Amino acid sequence: MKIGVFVCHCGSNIEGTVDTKTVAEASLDFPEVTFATDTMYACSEPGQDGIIEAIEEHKLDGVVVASCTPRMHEPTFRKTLERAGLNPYMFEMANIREHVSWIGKDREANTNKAADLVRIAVEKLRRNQPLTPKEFDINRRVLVIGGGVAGIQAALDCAEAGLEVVMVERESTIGGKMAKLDKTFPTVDCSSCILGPRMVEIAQHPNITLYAYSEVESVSGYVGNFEVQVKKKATYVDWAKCTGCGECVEKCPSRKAPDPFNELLAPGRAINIPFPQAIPKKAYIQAEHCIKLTKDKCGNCAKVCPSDAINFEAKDEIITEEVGGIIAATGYDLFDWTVYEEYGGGRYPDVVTSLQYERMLSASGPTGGHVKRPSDGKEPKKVVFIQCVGSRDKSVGRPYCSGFCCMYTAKQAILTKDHIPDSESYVFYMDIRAPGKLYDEFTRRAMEEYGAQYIRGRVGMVYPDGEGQLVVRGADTLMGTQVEVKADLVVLAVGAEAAKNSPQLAEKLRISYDAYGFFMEGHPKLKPVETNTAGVYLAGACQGAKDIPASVGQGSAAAAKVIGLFSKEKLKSDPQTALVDIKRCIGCGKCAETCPFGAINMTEFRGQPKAEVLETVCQGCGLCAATCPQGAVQLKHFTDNQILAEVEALCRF
Amino acid sequence: MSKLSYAYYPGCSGQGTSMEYEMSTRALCEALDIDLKEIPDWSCCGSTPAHACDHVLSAALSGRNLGLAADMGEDCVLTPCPSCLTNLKNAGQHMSGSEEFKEKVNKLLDEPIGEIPDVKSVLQILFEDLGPKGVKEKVIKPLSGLKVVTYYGCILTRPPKLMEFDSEENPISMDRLMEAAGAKVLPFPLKTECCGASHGVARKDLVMKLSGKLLDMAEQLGADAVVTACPLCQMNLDLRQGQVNSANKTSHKLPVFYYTQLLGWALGLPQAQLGLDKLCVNPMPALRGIGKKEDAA
Amino acid sequence: MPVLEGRELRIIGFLCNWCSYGGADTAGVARFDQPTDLRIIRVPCSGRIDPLFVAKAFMNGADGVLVSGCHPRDCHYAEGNFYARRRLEVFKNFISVLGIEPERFEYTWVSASEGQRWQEVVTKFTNQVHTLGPLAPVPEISLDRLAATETAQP
Amino acid sequence: MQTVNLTDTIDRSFMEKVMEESEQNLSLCYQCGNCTASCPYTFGFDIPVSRVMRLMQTGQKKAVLTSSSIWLCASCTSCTTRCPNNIDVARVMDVLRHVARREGFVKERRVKAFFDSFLDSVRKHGRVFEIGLMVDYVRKTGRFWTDMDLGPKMLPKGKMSLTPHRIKGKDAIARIFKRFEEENR
Repeated sequence: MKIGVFVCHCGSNIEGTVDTKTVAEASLDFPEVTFATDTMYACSEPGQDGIIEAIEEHKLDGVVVASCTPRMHEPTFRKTLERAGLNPYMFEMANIREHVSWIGKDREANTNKAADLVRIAVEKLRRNQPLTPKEFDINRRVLVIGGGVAGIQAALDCAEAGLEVVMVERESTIGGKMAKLDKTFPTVDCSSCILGPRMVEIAQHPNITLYAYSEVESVSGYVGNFEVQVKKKATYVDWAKCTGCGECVEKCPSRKAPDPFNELLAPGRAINIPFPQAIPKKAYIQAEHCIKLTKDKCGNCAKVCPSDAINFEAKDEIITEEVGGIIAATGYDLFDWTVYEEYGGGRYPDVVTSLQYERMLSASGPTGGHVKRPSDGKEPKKVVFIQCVGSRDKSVGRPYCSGFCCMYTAKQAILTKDHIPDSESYVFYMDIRAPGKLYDEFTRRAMEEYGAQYIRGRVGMVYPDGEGQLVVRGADTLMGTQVEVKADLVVLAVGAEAAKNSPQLAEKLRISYDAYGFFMEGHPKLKPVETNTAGVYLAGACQGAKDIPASVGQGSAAAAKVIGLFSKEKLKSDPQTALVDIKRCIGCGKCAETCPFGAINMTEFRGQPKAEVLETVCQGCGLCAATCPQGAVQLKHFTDNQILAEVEALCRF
Repeated sequence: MSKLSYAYYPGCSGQGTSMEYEMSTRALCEALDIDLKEIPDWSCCGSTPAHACDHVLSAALSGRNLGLAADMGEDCVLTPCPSCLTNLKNAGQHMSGSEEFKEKVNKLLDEPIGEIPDVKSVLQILFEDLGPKGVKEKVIKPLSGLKVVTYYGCILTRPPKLMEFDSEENPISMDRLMEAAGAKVLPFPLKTECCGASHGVARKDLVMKLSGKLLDMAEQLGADAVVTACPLCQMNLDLRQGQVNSANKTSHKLPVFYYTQLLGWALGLPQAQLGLDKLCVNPMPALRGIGKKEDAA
Repeated sequence: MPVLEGRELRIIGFLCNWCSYGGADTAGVARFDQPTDLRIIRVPCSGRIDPLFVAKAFMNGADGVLVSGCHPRDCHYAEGNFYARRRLEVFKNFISVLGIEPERFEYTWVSASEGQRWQEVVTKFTNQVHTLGPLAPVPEISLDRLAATETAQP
Repeated sequence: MQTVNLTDTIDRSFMEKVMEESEQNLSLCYQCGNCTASCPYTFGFDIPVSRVMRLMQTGQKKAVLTSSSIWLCASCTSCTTRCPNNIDVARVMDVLRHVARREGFVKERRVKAFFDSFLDSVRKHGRVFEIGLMVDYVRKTGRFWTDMDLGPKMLPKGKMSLTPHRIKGKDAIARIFKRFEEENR
């Protein structure tokens, strides 16, 4: 074998702390290395051409590039080999940037380590075999998890491109958080007016199947061919018959049930239709609050239902859907602010969350769009907004900025003035974060045109003054002193956190999540909507707090990725799969048991039980290889021999 | 239930300005079968002046007492006074946290400290080990109709990392105990707001303002009395109530009890043991009102 | 020589591609300084790691071996790291039988986003191995004894 | 107000000393002002806590050590309790008092006088002797009228003993102070 080694300077990124020339020279001593050189930018066009020339000139049949992480440029260089007529898998990389030049300044140690990493790459390459990917068919249906604005955008874009879409929504209606908003920044246009039509499209689009009040139970399979179990939670209402007339809700005597859509501002009914524009506009029963289901009394809803849709016998059902791609758009939830005992921890009725305030402002909300204090129904004249509640606060484990609170607070201050012209708004803020288009102008308007009083400082405590008002004691760090405001209503700009059960869903999808439960993108800059699991994409706040424009943008981006994936005739599988050595296999079946993907079948060969790998199903984890007591199963390009060769290369004696 | 027994650190003020706290605490624990073994020849913890001067000195003054308690073979020290509590706990935590610090402290002591006992407030024991239930069982003169606000002061539950007891913002231990004794506890929003602490002597103006604010709020809520667990708080609110009134042009006549006195009363302990006569603002009107209001209502 | 005599020790890391290798990359991108001893061997999943590899490493004179995979329940291949954990836990007990200090072998989890954590893990482990110094030559491990560790499979 | 020349006035050794003695990292402070918002003494301070923290970040030693605030802080720890960055602000204030004491900055003489009288009383008797303490304080400050009105309230109730509580170990306490002085000489 003739191996060529190319050591990249990456400008000064590597050359700065690694002597690439020396590394190249050292490589010439490694077995079967017949050519070695350093190069300015291996990934650049001249860099790649240089590799191709060297391959032709020195008749190389294997290449090692020592540069950045293979997670970055392995595909790039494999293509380079292909263009030079070599098998793209006769290639290895030595990561001498992320793992060497960037983590220490000791040039001698770095150079020596870099050479060592080239050595193990060479030892591995010597044992590589040319590989060719297998092709397999794609199921051109896509699953969208979550019916918020991001999911809606992704679903509609896919459906418009002619793809079949399955949407799964946890609540009984789609629309997500945006549907709860009264207005949106920075245009102050009506949220349900712009979202409503999109929701209707979802309901009416021939390519879209919607499962509301449902959750993803399990996911199996792989890119192009996933099998998804969807749990349709029992609503106790036959939605095929339900016309959404609302008779049942009117007559329901159980009036202390929670009303999650209205953020628990006011009690709701056991049978409920979240709001007039709900999609689907169907009733559902909250079992634990239904008198019939708990005490087997009542049953009014069934009596009054004109279409006799009520079914107290209903059970959850599991539906199986087959799709080729998945878009997770599960959004966010609000941080549980009640840990802030200094703000009353929930004891003071006139301290509300920003989302509760949206429901107060909304015409479809429990107060019909009239702002009233929960305590006495009076119209507040002095409203205090407190920002960064559960954001940028290490002491409650939420060090990150939620990003959109500054903006919606400015919006709410503006709306407050619109609703109550003789009102005054005070906004306690730390920094105003308004980097979007027309965003800063918007916050300025809140101050300049609407006279919102912005106070730079956190609030230390909120307490009732005993005369019906709340004392808000904060700091004005610009004045350099403590300040107090007597408020009729206090609105907390509660930060965003990952939606409940995000980690559990991530585990079903086999994608990663960060310390806070937000899903991990494939690359922070270059793969914002991809994940490390082929065929699974992200949209919206499930990846990190986002406002509406950003979420919609990601919805379209994720859709584009799916459309791109499905535009291929067939998909190519990674050929670095497991392979069974029939002669060694004793047919014990351990590999088949441990394989997480069911990629190993037990078959017979001349009457002997033998294991057999389904190449397109195998994901190449190598679990079977480590399990096989005979060493009969080997993972191509990660064989025992290859890994042991790397070990030996590192410590020889 | 087996008899609870602890090493006991009364604190200097218990010998003087807060002797009624000391008396009632002992009487109450006696009645509740809690054995308080006074640390022999205990000395002052140094209070705020010590830690405001130097942390090692402060830890040494507290440390001596921790050492004495350890010599008694006790693994937990109780004290009624939050200021003593803070100093003893701080000393203990820092010495167990850092050998280097412990070294420095031992340099100042006659005998170096070995084992470092745990430190808790009497309130914590009553609330956690005995519990409101345990108290309720023993109540024979319920405080029915008595409307109180509970005032914890700054440092009984703060900072949480040090105190590890109750809530730092909205403590409820005294509330529950008072309710167990039959009193009505009003929602007092300033439970942990500072009363002016040790500035009564040097900067009375500060105390007048801060303690005044507390009394105003208590009055406004319609409280018959304030319940405290801290000698300094009690002194500022009770002994200095006259000064507050004249400084703020108010006319408060709010009795300020130690929670131990009211619990003792509910348990039917003799007044003499509770030192009610030591209070400056006459508590008798409030106490006589017990039971009556209800009938009226 | 593979390492700088006197300054470095032979420390081999087996890292899964999806979490820990990515975490090491993240640490690099963030320029988190680390000791230079560690040499990383990339495997698709910690589940691919046969205790034999670690044993061999010690037999060939590695002074320390660090295995790092995805956090429990966050495996790119669903359950690979779960099997790895089972195997390597058993193996950890096994190496002391060979007279190798258990501190020379560490099994940990680092996700792709945890660059900081990776820096801490590497630094701590490297120092740990340095306090033990170079490993005295280990006798050949008979594979049947090693096979005992295989029983770790559920 | 004159311009503060940061390049000349920033005192890094002072910053480091305070960080070391308080075991707090001052750069964690992002100036949200929650300490000032929570501090019950702000009304009496000449420099609010959050600005003391800011002055620390810019190493303005003199401004900090000559402030009344560091003496008026009563260690109520509301700042520590509510700091979003988990800084033990009260401990920083404590350490600032230590440094000020060591380097002879005392803006609030009466407060220090009271502290000293208290410690002297402990040193002498092993436990605080309240009347003795008051007499000593009056002597130190010449403020003979301090709390005169309280005497009549307390004496009849026998709340203030006229003689100190002597304890066996009072010499041990004196030794603690003595060693402390030697250590810090």
